[in-house]
Amino acid sequence: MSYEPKLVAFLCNWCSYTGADLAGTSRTKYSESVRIVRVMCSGRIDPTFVLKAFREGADGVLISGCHPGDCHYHEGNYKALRRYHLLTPYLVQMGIEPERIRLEWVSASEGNRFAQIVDEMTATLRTMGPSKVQATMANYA
Amino acid sequence: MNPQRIGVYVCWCGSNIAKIVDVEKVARVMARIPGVEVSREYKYMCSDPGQELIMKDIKELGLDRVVVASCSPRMHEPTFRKTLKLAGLNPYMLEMANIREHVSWVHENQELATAKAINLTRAAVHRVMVHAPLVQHEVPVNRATMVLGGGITGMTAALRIAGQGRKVYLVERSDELGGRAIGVGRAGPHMNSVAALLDNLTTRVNDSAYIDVLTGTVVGEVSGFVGNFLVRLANGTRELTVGAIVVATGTQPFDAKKLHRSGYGRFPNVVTSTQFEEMAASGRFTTESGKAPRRVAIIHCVGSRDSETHSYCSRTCCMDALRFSNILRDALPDAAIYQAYSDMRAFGRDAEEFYARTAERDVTFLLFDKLLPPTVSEAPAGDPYPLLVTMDEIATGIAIEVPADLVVLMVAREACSDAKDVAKLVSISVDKDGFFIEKHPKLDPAATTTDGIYIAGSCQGPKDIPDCMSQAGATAARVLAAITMGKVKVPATTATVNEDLCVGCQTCISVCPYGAVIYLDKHRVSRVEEVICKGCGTCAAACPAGTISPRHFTDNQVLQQLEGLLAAEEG
Amino acid sequence: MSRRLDPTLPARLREMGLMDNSKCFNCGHCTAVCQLTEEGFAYPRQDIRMLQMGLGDALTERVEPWLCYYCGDCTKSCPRDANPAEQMMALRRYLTAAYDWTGLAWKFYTSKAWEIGVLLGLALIVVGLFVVPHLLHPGQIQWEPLDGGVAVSSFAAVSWVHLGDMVMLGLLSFLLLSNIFRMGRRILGAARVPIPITLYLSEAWHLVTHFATQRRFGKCNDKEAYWVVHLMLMSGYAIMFLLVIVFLSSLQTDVGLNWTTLPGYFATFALLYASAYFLRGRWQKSAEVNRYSTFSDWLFPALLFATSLTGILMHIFRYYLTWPAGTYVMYVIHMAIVVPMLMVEVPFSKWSHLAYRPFAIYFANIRSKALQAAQKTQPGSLGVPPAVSNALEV
Amino acid sequence: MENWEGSPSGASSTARQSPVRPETLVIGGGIAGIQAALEIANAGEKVYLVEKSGTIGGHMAMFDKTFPTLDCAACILTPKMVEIAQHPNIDLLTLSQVTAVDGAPGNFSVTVEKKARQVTEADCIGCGMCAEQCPKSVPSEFDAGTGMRKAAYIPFPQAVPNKYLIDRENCLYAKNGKCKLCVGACPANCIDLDEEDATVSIAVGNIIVAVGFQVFDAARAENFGYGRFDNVITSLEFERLVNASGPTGGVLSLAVRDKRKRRVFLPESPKPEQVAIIHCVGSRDCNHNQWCSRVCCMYSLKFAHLVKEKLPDCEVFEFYIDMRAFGKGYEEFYDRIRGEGVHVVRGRTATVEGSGSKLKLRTEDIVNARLLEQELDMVILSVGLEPNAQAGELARMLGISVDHNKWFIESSMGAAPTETSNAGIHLAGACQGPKDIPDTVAQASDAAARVLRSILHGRAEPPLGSLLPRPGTTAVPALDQRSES
Repeated sequence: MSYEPKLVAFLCNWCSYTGADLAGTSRTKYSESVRIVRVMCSGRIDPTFVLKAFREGADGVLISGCHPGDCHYHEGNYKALRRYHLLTPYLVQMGIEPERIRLEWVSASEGNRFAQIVDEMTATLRTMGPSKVQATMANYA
Repeated sequence: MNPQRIGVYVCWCGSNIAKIVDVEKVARVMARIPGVEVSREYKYMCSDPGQELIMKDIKELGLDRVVVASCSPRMHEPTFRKTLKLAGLNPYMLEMANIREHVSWVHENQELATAKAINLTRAAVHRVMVHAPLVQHEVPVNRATMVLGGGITGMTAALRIAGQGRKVYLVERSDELGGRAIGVGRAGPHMNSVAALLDNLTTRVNDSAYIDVLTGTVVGEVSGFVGNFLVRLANGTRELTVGAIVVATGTQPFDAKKLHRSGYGRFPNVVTSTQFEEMAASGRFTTESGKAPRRVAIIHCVGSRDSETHSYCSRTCCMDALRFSNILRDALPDAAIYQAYSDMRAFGRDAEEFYARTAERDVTFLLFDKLLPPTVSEAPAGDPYPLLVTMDEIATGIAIEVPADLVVLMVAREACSDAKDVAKLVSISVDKDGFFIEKHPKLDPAATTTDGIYIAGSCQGPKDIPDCMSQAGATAARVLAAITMGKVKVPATTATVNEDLCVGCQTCISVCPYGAVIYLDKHRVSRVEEVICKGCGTCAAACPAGTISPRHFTDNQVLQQLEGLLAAEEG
Repeated sequence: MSRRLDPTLPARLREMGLMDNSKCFNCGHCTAVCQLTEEGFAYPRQDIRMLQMGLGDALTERVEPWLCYYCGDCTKSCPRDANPAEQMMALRRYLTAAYDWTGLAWKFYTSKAWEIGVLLGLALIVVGLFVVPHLLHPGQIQWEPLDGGVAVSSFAAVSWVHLGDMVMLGLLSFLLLSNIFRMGRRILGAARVPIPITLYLSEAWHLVTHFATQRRFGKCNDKEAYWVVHLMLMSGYAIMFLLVIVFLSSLQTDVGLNWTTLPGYFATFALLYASAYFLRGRWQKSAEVNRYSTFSDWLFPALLFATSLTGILMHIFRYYLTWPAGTYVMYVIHMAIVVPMLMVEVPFSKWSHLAYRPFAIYFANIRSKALQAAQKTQPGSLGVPPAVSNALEV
Repeated sequence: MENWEGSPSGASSTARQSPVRPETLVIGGGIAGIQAALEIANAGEKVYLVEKSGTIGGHMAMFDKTFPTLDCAACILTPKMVEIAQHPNIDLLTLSQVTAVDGAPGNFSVTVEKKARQVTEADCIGCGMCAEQCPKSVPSEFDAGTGMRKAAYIPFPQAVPNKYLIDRENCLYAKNGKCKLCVGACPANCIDLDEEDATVSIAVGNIIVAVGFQVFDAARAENFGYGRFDNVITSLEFERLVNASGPTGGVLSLAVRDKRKRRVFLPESPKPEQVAIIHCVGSRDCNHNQWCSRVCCMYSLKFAHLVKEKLPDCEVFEFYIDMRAFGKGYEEFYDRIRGEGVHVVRGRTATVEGSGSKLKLRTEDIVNARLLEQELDMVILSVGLEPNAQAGELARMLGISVDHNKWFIESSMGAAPTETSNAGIHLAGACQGPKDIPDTVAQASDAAARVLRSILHGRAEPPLGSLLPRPGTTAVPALDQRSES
């Protein structure tokens, strides 16, 4: 069986998670690699969640929230954006390629878009091969 | 730690899930996880027999946690929480794994789909292990209400709310009720008598035994939260306790002096729409020289739709200008009446028809580009008329000058100069133009992000009388609902601070969009006003010490979920 | 240079029979439906706006009102029922009056009394001119029929009639051309650039063809029939004009038919048919153009019809009944209709449109070409009116 | 004795004294009806929400984004729809219509005709097997005809109730007694093709009319060629075409003809390169509707933005008479669109003609006094709003008034927009005249407030209109307010 990457997706409850549900109700097919974690707001996503995901063996992490201006809590998604920019260089230092983490806006009506993003990212991860970081991080611990 | 007793229930959803996911296998794998007491699959978990099954297990096997692997929690979480509740379990001891929308409906490879379903369900099991029972608090609601602003909007809101046991304090800064509507004779395409409406409202407000009219009064300070606000009036010591506050402070007219080109303040025969209303009320239309005007030019968008003053449209001026034309035509059958406009915004019911009928009364319309508004200047000596309005008439492409002996400026309506102070007072926010920001521009135009504080009328953005009254009524609906319920529910999934660990850095306070976190100087720690918190968890993500976290979405719960999600394949 | 608005203009046009000028809210629908609107000549929307605003002065610089042939498409589909076509008709009346230095056109359009009065006055003079000399010098009239004819010249000497024709021709030409000159001055003046003399000549040919054929007419929707009749009318005029002015001696012989008879018949038929056609149209209000008819709209075809009719009767009396008395009387009546008609209609009223239209096109094209030339030499130097990008398609 | 306002005397003491039932009927399940129902239900009072079609959501559910904030309509509407479905105080009657109303304010007895869904709501699990098997496909109302649906269908994925239904007009079994494929396919066997329509009668104290609007039939304005040219589309069709859940998954592409010569929109079809948006189609036009439809200018600007967003190289034209951007943030939105390179042209389009594969329209650009003959491959007609077809009949049934255009009219023009001449009947939303979403929502909540008051006081609130003098007398020719009721 070919290598199947593990992609963890943190989705906000109001837009992206609903969008993923819509992909389901409209039977849009996408890669099995993605495993979804629901949070109330993308602003809730703590850097440690991302690190934990990599440490537990995720090959990639997708963070997704409402489009700018649509945030159910006004500006949580902007906070997520800021943290994303702070986090990525740090991850790179730890030997995690920037392609392994991605921030995307997916609205509740963009089921297709969600599926498309997942497939794109899976393809990238497949070409990159498994993340070595699990081992590295183990040393840190 | 006490051994947990978890029940796992995997749903077939007919063939919707079972067709792709090997539900038996999922159930089998879950059964092996320590702490899982029972793991079953069933055709329709959401159906009554399905729910019966869960309740039976809870009672007979003494389950303390439940995982349902079926459809999206957005569909059936309320259903199964109810199930737990009925079985005497705290509803928050439930976790759902979404193996329909996120697995069977989007994947085709049965093997991979099953593996994923197992991961998701295991994640749910791991998560539910660290779930804690939550209780939904309720706070009592004070039945009194304060309405800020005694214009048509404020009075309407007061009248809609006030009644037996529902006191309303109507606070008006000036000494009389009526606000901007005072002196306005008629309004709208049907020339309704505003005076009559005002008189009707004022009488009813003054007569009402349930409305306490406080004119000449300013609010000094507001503290508290939804259902229980404490209002200190600036004048003297009086304090009001209210459950809700309706802000209806309206607008103020734009000062045309700020626009040199308008000629206002420089030429006596240039008047604002406000002054024209007074003329109309007096019924005497005269120029400075005391004669009746023979050529009147009405200029639209003075201070509106203009980058150097206000970029927004004041919404009501176009209809006012048309109304003015009719008033003038009634009074001065032979006068030439010009309207310099940029877009004729006659959008209300019967407004377009009113525009057409006005045109038929020999009113001449002149079109200008909003970037090149008309200029009012003094006519050269010897001209029969004292003023000249010059503009590029873009419908003819001709630069024209309009001799006039009376110029009426349709001045913008702008947020009151002290709008920001009012906003701070009740902790709501203002937009770039100083208008109060509603909770949601589409679906919640009368509420604000601060529970218990409502906005109505033009203080939220310029409006005509019917729209103001609608919004006033909208605020009343919320207030009445809260009062009849007697209490407001506080969501259980709010954030809490572990005050022992809090270092008092106040990062949480800076990131909270609702100002729900307060700082206790005495203890040097933050504390969450649960009544205000919406449980978004932004604070938790920001807290450097990891001491603040939203219930039901704690770091631990998410981390546990991740471990389950990514645990190595088995069986 | 900016223009002043004149609030009295709409009222003045209403005096000239315009129903209502207030309904238009200036959406441009009319211009876009018009089949004749073309690059550089967009109408009627802008002209109506200028009318509403009271830019009469600027209007006299516009040729567009003359480019409209009243097919009525704009009026049929106007979203405000503002009747743009009628506004353009009113503007043509206004311009006719504006270009007329005598002020008579204005009088005729605004007062029936004036128009009828002048017609009757002229008629009396004509009658007088025929009757008075014979009262002073009786016995010259020959009451006996000749063989196959009537001695018309004994009643009205060809030389005298010819002289009268010449005088009238001169007078009419002077009035019409002086007004058209004023029109040209306004239109070409608006270009505010020097007009090369050569243009006047190079464009002259179009003037002739347009005058003869009014061919832009044909571009209107379903107006072909209308246009053919107009063409008929024009040919009728032309032939009669030649016969009366150049070949009067052959036309007015005392005995027998001659070569002038056939063209004469055709011309007469053409005029009779055309005038009848227009009268019928106005009566039935069939086409848009006929929905509103002012007095002057009626008068012209009516007089034309009467002219042809009396001409025919005289002809019958003269050659087929050889009845001198009848012939002479009918001759006078005929003249008493045709002379006033021409005097009033040609320079001041309906008929002048036939001259104004081709001249408007002529001037417009000269102006366009002049502006184009100027643009080449100093680009972007042009103010009002907006630069016309190309000449009217012909 | 005090009256409902607690004033010792005054006009309002004329208030009707009949006791008021606590239940409320809301007619119409669009955003107005939803808002009103929730406001009342959240105050703990019982609401019957009657909706003609198979789902609530109304027109708003069809929209892609909403102006001027451009937040997606579904994201903000569907949570409210779900709230309706799960609300303990709300009885939702879909496929239902009010057929008779008797009684007085405070105590109406209402008869409702409930068309058979032929799918047992309680048992349907929304799996869609029935639709998969159903052999009959027809144009989807929800997709404004741009896509197809089966005779067994669910209007759209987030429909509420989230249950399938069988449309008897097109069901083969209903036609010729054969087929029944859906019955076999249903895993929950909840399909009953012989289910009969039912008549429900309910007793309520107040009625809120929120039946909304219908759009102008673009085919009536022949000069724009709707129906003659495939790529002349209406605003509703466009909303579906750019919607991620629409027939093309949000890909804006040109219409093509399929094997069966039907007009279809496919994501892979060629994309438009020039698009024109024509304002005031059927509005501000004495040949059709004289009134201004209030929302078209803004949604047209929104369209321009959406086209640019999807196809940045596409040339977009807006043809308008007056740009009516009057609401909060609207003018700024207008400025923004003009900054996005959209050709915003002042001038009413006269005709749209076909020229080969392209379309060609004629408009005067009045600011430059030039005739534009623009080549295009897609024309969007911003059709106006019209009163709901049933408005007149409903008004007669309820004994309230509509104006000469068939819009419901309030008892006091320009004062209290929710009040009718009948103290127990209230207006909400676009059925009282075109409105955008915020204005609709505000009015719906206002209506709810009046209902709550009347319940609280056990008495119907006297219409403000009855306390005001007639509309002012002035030399301006009074608008025709002949009410037909």
